[in-house]
Amino acid sequence: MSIAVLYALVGIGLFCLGVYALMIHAHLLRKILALNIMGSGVFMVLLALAGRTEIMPDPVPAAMVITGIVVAVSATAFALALMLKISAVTGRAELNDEEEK
Amino acid sequence: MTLSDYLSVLFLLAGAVFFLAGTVGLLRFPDVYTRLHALTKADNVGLGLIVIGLAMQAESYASVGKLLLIWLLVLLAGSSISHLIAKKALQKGVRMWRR
Amino acid sequence: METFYLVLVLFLLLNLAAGMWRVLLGPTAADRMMAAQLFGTTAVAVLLLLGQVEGRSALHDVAFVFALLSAVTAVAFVRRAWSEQEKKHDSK
Amino acid sequence: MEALSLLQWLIDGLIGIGLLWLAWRALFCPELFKAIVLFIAFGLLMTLAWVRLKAPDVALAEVAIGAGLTGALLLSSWAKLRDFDANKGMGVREKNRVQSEQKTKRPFFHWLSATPVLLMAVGLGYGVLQLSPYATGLSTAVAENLDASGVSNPVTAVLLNFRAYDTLLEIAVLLLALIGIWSLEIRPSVREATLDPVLDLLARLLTPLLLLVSAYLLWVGAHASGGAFQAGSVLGAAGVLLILAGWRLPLSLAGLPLRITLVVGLSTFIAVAVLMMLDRGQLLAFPPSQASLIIFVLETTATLSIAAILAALFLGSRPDHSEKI
Repeated sequence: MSIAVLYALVGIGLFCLGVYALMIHAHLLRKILALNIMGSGVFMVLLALAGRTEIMPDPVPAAMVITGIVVAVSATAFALALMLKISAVTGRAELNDEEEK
Repeated sequence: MTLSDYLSVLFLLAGAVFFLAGTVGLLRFPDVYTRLHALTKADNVGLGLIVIGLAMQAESYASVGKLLLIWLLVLLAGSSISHLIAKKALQKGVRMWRR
Repeated sequence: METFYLVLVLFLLLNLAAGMWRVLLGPTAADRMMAAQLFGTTAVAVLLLLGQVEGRSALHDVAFVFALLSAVTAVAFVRRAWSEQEKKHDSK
Repeated sequence: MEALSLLQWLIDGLIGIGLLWLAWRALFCPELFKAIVLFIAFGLLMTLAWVRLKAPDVALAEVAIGAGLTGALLLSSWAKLRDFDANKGMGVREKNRVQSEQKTKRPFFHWLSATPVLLMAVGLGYGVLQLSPYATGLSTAVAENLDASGVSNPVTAVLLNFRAYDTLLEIAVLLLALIGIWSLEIRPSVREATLDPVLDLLARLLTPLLLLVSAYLLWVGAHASGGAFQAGSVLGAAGVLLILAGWRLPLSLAGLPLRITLVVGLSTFIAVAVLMMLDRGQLLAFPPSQASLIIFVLETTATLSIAAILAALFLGSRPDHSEKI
């Protein structure tokens, strides 16, 4: 096992934690946090696997991750704005996907 | 190892001690104000000593300048933010610890 | 020398882990944020030490930007998140 | 040598465990504010992980965005959400809020979702362990063509030359997110009424420094870690700091001048793409002799646009509406 594999496994762990939290939480801010952590996990797998060389690490995944980080922050900003709007309209920061009791 | 190496190790160790003190203070002190006091020790002195220790090993004056700039920046930001937190805590009526 | 730097890095990381306890304990929001602030400063020190080990000045830039931007988060906390509305929650 | 590699392992292991622990606590601790602070700490630790993975460019982007903007965004959205709740009525709200913050789906559903997630984790882990321990990927291909790209930092070469269309689309995504937010018509926040002299001084001292660092990162990106995104997000952080200190864009600049700044990056990119299409028959294929100049122009305009868009994303409402509430 090398350092790259260690970080790749950590990345997978982060991704799976994120997926689980995304599914079980009702509060939208939690879901946004979960999505961000999922994204970080994916970035980590990409970069860990890019570092499997003796010479310089592969720059293409690094460039993709930088793009990904910026896209993630813009998506987060949009999601937070949507959450605020939903909360302003319905009074609750969660989605109404279960039938009311 | 030369004399400057020994000195640098000494400074770095002293810096680490201040970081440890900051963390212990943050964990053990009884209220926001005293914890703030502990935190700034790590911020200002701890990082300062580590910067001095590393500056002795730096290859060029430019990198010494950059190290010092980082320290000054942390000093400036750290002290302003400590002030803001303490002022807000007083405004909000967070109680001070009395023996 | 390199071993010494790495030992220091490890020590600072363990320090960080201990400091995280304060985030969990609270009790006021400021305590949690202060722990994050200590986290930031320690990370700056770790970055500088790692930069020395690997001999790359790029890490000095990372540390510099780090110091600049952790200030922005802290300001956001003081100005926005820690407002008057939580008074009774905090003063106990 | 033995001790050295053991130390490296301990450091990497500690970072890995720390990341997993912070993510777990951030996602499952009962209080939302605590979760956000833990998430900010997670972002900071992530930076150390990128440094350990020898990706200082990514570390810079993560620092600029993860430490500065995401944290500020999350904290300010959390505060707005809490104020909505507070305005609805006192009494029950504190209890309600705490309940809603930790509400999850029914317990039966936890097991239902945990099983496939665990299976997925095992499958992915197995897949990673099966990969060959050495792979050069595209690093040799990039290194061979680096001379033709106009810059000497391989990551910048990939971002603005070899795969420039990624960057083009990325700026489009940023703009799209801003248009989305503006179209939601959220009530602007008017909470920075009180001025604080210390904060004012801090903002006055840090803003020029942030401008300087942004310009430096833009310049250094050609041959070392740095580049348009990092520069743009540092500049955007300057905007966020000014917004937090109570400064607002003068109304005379909030109309057309702001909008021009927002789109200048994307429009320059598209203009260059069209020109290259007419000239060389290929989208964004730069002639090696001029590549350096073209990349400089693209990066500078992109930096301005990224900064303006990020600051506007943080503000959340249209700046020219903020005066009439």
